[in-house]
Amino acid sequence: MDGLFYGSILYLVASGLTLIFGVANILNLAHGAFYMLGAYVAAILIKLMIGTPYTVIAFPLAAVIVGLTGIAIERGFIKWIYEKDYTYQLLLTFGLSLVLSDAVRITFGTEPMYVTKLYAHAGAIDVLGNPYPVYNLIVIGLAFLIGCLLWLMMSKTRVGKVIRACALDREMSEGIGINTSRVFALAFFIGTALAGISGALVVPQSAAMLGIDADALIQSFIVIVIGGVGSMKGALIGSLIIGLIRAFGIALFPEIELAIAYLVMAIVLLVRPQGLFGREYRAA
Amino acid sequence: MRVMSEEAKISRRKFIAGTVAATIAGIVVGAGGTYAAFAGARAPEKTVTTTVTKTVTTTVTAASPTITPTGAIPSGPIKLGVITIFTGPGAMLFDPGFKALEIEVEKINAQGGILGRKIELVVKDSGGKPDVCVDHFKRLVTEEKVDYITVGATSAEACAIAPVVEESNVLTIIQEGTATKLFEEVDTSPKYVFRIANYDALDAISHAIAIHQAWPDAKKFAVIGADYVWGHDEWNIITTVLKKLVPDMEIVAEAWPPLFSTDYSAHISKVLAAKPDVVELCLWGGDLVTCIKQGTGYGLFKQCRVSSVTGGEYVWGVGMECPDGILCSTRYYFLYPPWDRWHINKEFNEEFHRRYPDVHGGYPGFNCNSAYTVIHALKLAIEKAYTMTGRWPETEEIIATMENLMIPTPGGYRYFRKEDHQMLGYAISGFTKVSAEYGFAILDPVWAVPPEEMAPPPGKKWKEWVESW
Amino acid sequence: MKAKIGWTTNRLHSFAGITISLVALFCIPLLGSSYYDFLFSLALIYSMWALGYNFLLGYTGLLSFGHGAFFGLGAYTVAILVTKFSFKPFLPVIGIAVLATAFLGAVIGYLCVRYTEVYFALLTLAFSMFFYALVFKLYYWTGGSDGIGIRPPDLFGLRFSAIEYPAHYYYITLAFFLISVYIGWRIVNSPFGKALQAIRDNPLKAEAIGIPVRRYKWYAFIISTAYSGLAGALYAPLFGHVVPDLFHFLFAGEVLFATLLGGYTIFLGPIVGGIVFTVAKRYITAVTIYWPLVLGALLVAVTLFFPQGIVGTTYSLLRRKIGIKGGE
Amino acid sequence: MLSGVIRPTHGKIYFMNKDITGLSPHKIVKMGVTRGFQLLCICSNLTTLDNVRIAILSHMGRIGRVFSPIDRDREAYEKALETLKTFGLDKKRNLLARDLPHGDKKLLDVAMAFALEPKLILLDEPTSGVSTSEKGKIMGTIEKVIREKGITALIVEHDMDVVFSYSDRILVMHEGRLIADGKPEEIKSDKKIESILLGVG
Repeated sequence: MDGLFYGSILYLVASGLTLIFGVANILNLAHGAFYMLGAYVAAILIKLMIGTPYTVIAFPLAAVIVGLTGIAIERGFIKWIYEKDYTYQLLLTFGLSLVLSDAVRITFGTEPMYVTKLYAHAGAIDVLGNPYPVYNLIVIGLAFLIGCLLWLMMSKTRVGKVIRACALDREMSEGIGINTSRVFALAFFIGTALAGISGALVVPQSAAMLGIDADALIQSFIVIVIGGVGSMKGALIGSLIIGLIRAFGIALFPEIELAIAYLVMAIVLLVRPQGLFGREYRAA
Repeated sequence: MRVMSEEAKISRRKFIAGTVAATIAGIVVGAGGTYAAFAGARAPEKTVTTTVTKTVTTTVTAASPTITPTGAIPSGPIKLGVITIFTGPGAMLFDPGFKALEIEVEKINAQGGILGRKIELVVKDSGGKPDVCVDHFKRLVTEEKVDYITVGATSAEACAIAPVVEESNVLTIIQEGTATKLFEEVDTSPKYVFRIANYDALDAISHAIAIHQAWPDAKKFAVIGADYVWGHDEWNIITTVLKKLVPDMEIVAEAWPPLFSTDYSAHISKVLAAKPDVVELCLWGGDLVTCIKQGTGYGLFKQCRVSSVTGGEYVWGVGMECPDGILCSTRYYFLYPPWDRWHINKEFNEEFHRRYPDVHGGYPGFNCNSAYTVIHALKLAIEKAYTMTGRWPETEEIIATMENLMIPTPGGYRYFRKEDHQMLGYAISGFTKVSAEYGFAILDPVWAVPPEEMAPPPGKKWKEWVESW
Repeated sequence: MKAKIGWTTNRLHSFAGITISLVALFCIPLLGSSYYDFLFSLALIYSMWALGYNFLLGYTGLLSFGHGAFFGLGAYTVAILVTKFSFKPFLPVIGIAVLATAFLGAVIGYLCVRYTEVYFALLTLAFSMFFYALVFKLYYWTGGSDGIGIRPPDLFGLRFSAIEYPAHYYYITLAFFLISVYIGWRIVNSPFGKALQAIRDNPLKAEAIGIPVRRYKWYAFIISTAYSGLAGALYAPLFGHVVPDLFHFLFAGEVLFATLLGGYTIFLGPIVGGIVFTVAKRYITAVTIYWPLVLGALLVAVTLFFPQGIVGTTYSLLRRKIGIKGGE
Repeated sequence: MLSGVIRPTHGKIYFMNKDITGLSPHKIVKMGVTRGFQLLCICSNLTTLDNVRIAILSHMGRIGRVFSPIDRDREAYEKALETLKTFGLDKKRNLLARDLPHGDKKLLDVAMAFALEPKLILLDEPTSGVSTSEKGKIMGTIEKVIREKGITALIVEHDMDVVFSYSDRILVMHEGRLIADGKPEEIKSDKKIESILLGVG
């Protein structure tokens, strides 16, 4: 149960990261910063709306705002380096992550932002004789729902097909008249919005604070590597695995819980670099 | 051992009585004039723009300085180097402290500065990184030629910088940097290094005593602690002390989340499964807030008693939902000594609240008290040394004066111990109780442990001392 | 300019360039500021680090996020030897640190070089974070998050301290720096160095002309980790304190930045990049509290507008203006 | 598959009576099998000279020298120059390979294969992407060198003009099967093959 909640949040962050990688072939090192931005924006919005029935809107709104920032960043910077060497892509997003997270600090200050009421008002229910927070259940449900929606969108709709076509072969898709540039922007919107909403969902039970970006980024790296870089299904399984490793690690071998996750990541990369659900890895 | 533990079991009432005496003494001295000068409220000034090098130059020439200088005083401002943390997660701890420092510097400058010299702050951000901190220190000493330095530092930074300080002969006052090993191992006979905040061992020892006093029947203890040196050290000291006080105590569970985690559910579950009497939350900042929030969801506070070694000001973040009855300790508490009995504290809080109603819950935290103490300790020491030398005192003379100097701070009287340059102050403990007036949980009742009760004697390591009880 | 020996027309230029930069480097302590001695010692250390790093990035085309770990390993080896074992002779301490790092580099590298591009980057990241977690946890040996404070080791009985006699330390660093540059230059211009460049340009072709690609990548990895270890080993006494942050992949980002800033396609690039990066970073952090923003923006600007880095861009300009020939 | 880049799923490969199945590419090169590529395959950021020189050094077993400057190896230099001369590239030896015209790049690719002094050379469409006028020049150069040195060359080619004008023996493959094996004249006159060739192109 504990692992499930952590895994849900992780799934949302990681699926955004993996979507962007799958479509645009960019490993977005600024993803953690978008997650942090989502947390801060949500904290502000919830504070403004708290007590009104509109509070619920704060979450999707935060996601949209982060997504729009994502598009702006993509159009402004990342767009120019799709054709370039992967070195530049990593460096650019690395630089962007520094800029973004510092911009968050300058805009929102160094104090953590707390949101009260929401988490406590959701209350707790009894699970096997132990109380379990309802809010966690809501988040798990929501992550599941978003996961389903993503899957539906990717497999059933025209947009999804276009996105998948782009992911498979960029030049070919251009050849058959798809505006890949627009598709990439869309991928960035969805991807960063996913980071944004996961940041937002963390706020009521935690806080929007500086420093959560690096952790989110590296955890989702582990997830997508285990699941397979670029695979949405992989992100789901990967986050579940990490959630479980963490829950059991804390209970059974707390001393090396952190190291275990990295070790699993390294082993998966060594044994099966394409991840559990990734596309075939080509050793160039 | 028996003797000390008898002494250690001081009743809550005795603590309060002790502090009342101290505060009354404080008021007498305080009324003596040092602080009368800024009794009148001033209109809040605009924050100095946080740019490159912050130069605080307030041109208001207000009330006359306390001492009129007659001897040789260098012209030009005093350059005080400030290395503190504005970026990264550590910023939440030190940014409010810097604001408090700015307020006090403005105030002192408005009164004509120290012996007529204005104070100019040369500010650097270390981001909590020891290498950057050391780098800034060297630059401040050799390039920018500052007179004195204060460092708002993490433990790692303090340990990294102390040896450098001792070799560069510049008076340096460390605000927090509360690693126990700083004066126990790294810098055993400090000359130029002073430290303001009660260090970790004092926090932990006083907190352990408070836990035992509050819940003498508790035998089974568990911890959720931040997984870095500080968390492990605190818990180690707390349990060592508790073992002395409750010989048949046992540690039933330990959970160590990394710093800045956002999810504590697995840790809380693990600890609850062990059915402890008391759960210690060795966390600070947003971590503590998050853990308390999630603990509520998991029924942590219904199933066992909870304490936190740093609690005090961080429970503000939980707002009105904070459970009552968490035993919190802290190095300085904004309501203690009570405002009606210790007007420095009232002044300090009101000024801070007026200027920064949104920063850090609107009231100063322990680092703000440290920052206040830095500048006033410097001022008092320089002025006192001046009365003896008749000229601007050398650094060594200031240091000699500062050792054993009694300094009135918002948190009551504090003094530097001559032997290890560690300032000793009251440790505050109390139970949380939500307050509609403030909009968050305050400590009520709140009491203080005087340093004599919890500080190892100079030159003695905490472990030897506690073992000798 | 050193890189262009071989073209007789440019011999003079190269000779002048080398002489000027050597004289400049020797003269830094004459500025009389112990801060500059310190700063440039650090700059040279970063230079060495970047130079070694470039064996992978520039010459073999592999981007590693794990070189912080090797830097940290060098630094921690020195710190642990000096504090825990009281083993203080300077040169052996540095030597052991380099060997230890190269050994670990050989093990990690053996596992990593089978992969390319993003997978290689991610794998090195995973290993470096694994070591980060270990260093964080092995409190007894590493001091956990507080790190280890070290007193500087001895050199030929000469006690030096990074604070009191920074000029000594500067010259020691400079000596190591010059040796590293010389060795690096020899390697780059050797058949092996060319083979690495062939691997970077076209691994398929390299294999087709009989170069054992994976083994050579592995060698390059080991060389670059040895350089990282040396840089780390020299870093520890300079600061007198080491912390686990050195192992973090964000720290490895600094060497990546430095290498790119100088220009990774040219031998001289990372050397200049290391110096410029260090001085610029220290300057920026000293003058503004918005330094992450400024540094990030700088990185973005370099990536977008000067992908060839300082040296690369200068070369292109020179080539266009006065017709200096030759690349690499 | 022959050169070892792709491992065969089944079957065995023999070269000069030795089983080379599954050997790594650089070992196969040591045995005297080299290849040129269909798509351009040169090291574009090295000079033309260095491209050939590393191939020569690799063949001489000196590529692993870590510490001696490449310029000091006169022998390798002379050999490289000689190879470049053979292919008419010696004038352009200090240009970066990426700055060469396309035809020269193809030649350089083949030159690198030759520098290894192979017994068998595999060339995959050596003239792909080259204008018709240049094709003759490239093939002419290649043929001249092969015949001079007595190297066996296995060339895969779709361009029938090229195939018929330069080959000694032609193997025709269709849909993965070998359908004919013979001298150019025999193949040319075979009606069945002609229909397939015309049909398939």
